[in-house]
Amino acid sequence: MMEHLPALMIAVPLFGAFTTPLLKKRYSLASMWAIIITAATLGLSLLLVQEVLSKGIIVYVFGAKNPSLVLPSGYRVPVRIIFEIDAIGAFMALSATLMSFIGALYSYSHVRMESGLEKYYALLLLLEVGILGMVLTGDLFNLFVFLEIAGIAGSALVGFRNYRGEASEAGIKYLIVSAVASLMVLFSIGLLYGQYGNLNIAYLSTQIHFDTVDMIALGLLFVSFAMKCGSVPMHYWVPDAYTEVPAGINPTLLVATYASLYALFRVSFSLFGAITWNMARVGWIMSILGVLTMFIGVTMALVQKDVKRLMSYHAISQTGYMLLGVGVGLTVLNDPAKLSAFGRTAMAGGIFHIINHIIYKSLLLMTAGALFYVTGTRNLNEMGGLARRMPYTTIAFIVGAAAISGIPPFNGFASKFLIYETSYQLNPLLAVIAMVTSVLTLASFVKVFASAFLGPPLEKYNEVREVPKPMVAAMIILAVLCILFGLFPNVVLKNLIYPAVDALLKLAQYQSWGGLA
Amino acid sequence: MNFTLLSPSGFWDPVLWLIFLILFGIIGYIIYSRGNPGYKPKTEQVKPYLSGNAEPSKEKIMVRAGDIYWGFIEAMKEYYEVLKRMHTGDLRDYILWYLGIGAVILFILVGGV
Amino acid sequence: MTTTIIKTTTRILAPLILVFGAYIILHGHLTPGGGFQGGAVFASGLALLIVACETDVVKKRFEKVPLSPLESIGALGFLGMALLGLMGYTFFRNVIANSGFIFGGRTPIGINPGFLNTGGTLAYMNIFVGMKVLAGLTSIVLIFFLLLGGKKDEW
Amino acid sequence: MNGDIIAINFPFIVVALLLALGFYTIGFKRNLIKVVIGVEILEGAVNLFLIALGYVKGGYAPIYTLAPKKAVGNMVLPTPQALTLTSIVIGVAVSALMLAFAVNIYRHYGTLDVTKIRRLRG
Repeated sequence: MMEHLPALMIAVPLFGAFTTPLLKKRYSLASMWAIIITAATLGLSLLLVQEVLSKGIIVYVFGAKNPSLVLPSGYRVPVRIIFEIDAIGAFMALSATLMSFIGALYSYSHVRMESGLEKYYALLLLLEVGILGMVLTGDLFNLFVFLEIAGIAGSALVGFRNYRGEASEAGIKYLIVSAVASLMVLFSIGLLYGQYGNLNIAYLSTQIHFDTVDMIALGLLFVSFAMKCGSVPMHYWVPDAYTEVPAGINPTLLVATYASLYALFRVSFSLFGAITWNMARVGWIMSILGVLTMFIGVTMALVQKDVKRLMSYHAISQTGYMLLGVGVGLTVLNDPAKLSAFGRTAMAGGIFHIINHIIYKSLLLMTAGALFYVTGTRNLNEMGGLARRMPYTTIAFIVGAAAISGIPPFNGFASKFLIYETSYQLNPLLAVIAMVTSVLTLASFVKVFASAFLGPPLEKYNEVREVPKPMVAAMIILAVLCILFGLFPNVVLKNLIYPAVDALLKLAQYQSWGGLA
Repeated sequence: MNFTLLSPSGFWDPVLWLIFLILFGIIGYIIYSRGNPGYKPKTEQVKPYLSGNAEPSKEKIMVRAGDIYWGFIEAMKEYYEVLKRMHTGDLRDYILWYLGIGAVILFILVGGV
Repeated sequence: MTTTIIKTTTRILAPLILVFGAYIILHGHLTPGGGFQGGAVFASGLALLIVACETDVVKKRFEKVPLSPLESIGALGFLGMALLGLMGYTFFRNVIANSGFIFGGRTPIGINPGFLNTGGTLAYMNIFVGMKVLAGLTSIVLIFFLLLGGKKDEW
Repeated sequence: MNGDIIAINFPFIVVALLLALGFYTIGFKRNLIKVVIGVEILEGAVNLFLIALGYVKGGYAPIYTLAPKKAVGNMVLPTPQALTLTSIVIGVAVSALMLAFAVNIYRHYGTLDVTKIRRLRG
């Protein structure tokens, strides 16, 4: 059964997504079912990570006689749907399944009072399928299909509270942005298909060479995925979508954003790896976008009054760190001395920041959701003195805020530490901006903490109690993960992050599957 | 198991950090325990003293979120004016920014600046 | 919108469209088309029927039709056919082809008009996808119709 | 000769025009429904592009039944067509969802003017 793991990763959540609508009118049953399915997928992804780390790249061919038969007789090029999973794909899959599980657990109480919950959970699972497909596939067209699935499911969830006009507004904004971006992705896939007559990423990467059409394809893919991962100045959809989506979906939607980031890395390192090897420009574009993203994101966050909107701008700003870290690695890709001196560490910082950020930002958005759950508002001006009423939420918030500001021993510290040091070696200005961003991040979370949790207890919140247990449980799990990842970053780096970085860096390894090379 | 994270010019060791945490916790407790133990909750002592005036309601005297960092925002006013003009919330601008940035990136990649 | 012209046209056209949709679904493995296209054609026939009727009639008729479960069943069936491949082969492997089961006939070699009894899992998948698509598109049309059709036409 | 080049590239010229038209519609029209139509035009452009890529002069459609003898070894790989079909299917879902959002926005805002649908900003 182990060789069918990649297929099961898709099949199990799909099965869950299609069975949940049958549980109409039995909301708690549907929630339980979603929790069970996401937990099962989490288990599968743990197995997958273990398999990939111990045995190397897994290739799974759909519809073939056996899973690793890539080339049917008579063909010279791979034509089937092929999943190709290396360490970074497995790493992203692990984050996706973990966050879907947390989201389902949190949603159990958070959206209890809403109607149409069976569709909510079906869409949550579909979103998970979209992310998993994106990160596991080895085929460009599949990437597009799963990108669209994630986009549609995500925007339907953004507009889930259809009694609010703002939710529909955010939904259509997200949907049109993602539809345009994915259509441009499809267009550049068409360009590549016209050039080389194939869609397999590994095969294309052996063929690709420097000419204008390829560069146009690279540019379109780059800018589309940059928009989908919310890099400034194409970030406008992020705060809208993150603010209006129910807090239980936030973790999964975050991972969906970073699946696009993964696709961006995959395009620059694997698909166009042979070219970017000699082209530091791509790396510089990525680093500059990263710096812009982190600075503009955090300064916009500082003036927000809506607590979830503030945190969404922080999500943008933190995406900048990942772009910066990996961009630094990409810039020095053709310089082995610099690469081993700081490039690889920079990439490790960037990729480590993905999972760290997913964990603590989900935690923070969930505490914001908890505030919304008890007070019915997201406006910070109307909150105050909630710390005594909601002790667990307060603790979770403190952990998350400390982690996002990079205070040891929480997990944000470890990855930011790596990014500062390495970007300093490329260009000191980058590191300075990154540190200023971190200071401003702390400042804006002090603002949230002071206005929502501290201060005199207000009379209108006298009846407020701690949020229900499933929500607390979800938040506590993430808080514990924050502390664990922060205390022992070395363990995570060695077992999860550096294999992922090496998977991106070792292009030849990615290309050599199934006896083609 | 080695928990020390080595970076190009520094390191992070949770064990060392925990030792220091405990050490400073003890020092902090010693300082705290030498403080004045005259604090008695639930007496007149803890009520705010406003020269005999009545205490205004909590909602009125609360520091609101919009007031925090007023000075910073005032100082950066011109910068925020630009940002505010960028964030129109208009759906069409989202796509136009995408097109603009796409054009710039394509120019850099193809034109070879 | 429920004029005599539309009602009469619908009476003649709707059965033809529905049959044509079913034909495209069933012959998906032989001729151009397949589950999605056939389902869309079938749903357009149903959409014609919906448009030609009064809102109350449509509401009453579609109250008992399990569109959403049908959609789920279609998707689950598709997934199940794909999972059949896990019996010794891989996901999506066509295990029914050439096995003698229904739709599992052997395809004759050479130029031939095509036989319905071939295709293996493809034919089943077409049927399930067709079921899902017709249920999904019909419910989309129905929801838009009930949402907007309650009001009088503005032109 | 010059005419031939135009004839061969005609579908791609149309694709470029449609792309420009689609982006113009999304970027400069005020009505939300027109923006949705712009997305659909873009989709049509991309689908046309894929179909035009799949055309091979003198090739045969890869349908075995009733294929003539000379089609043997001369059939085209149907990948672009498969891509287009998939993209159409996705497009249906996207357009249905966009229109549903548009309906809901109209109910809550009372307008479809994009410049007025911006409660979320800043």
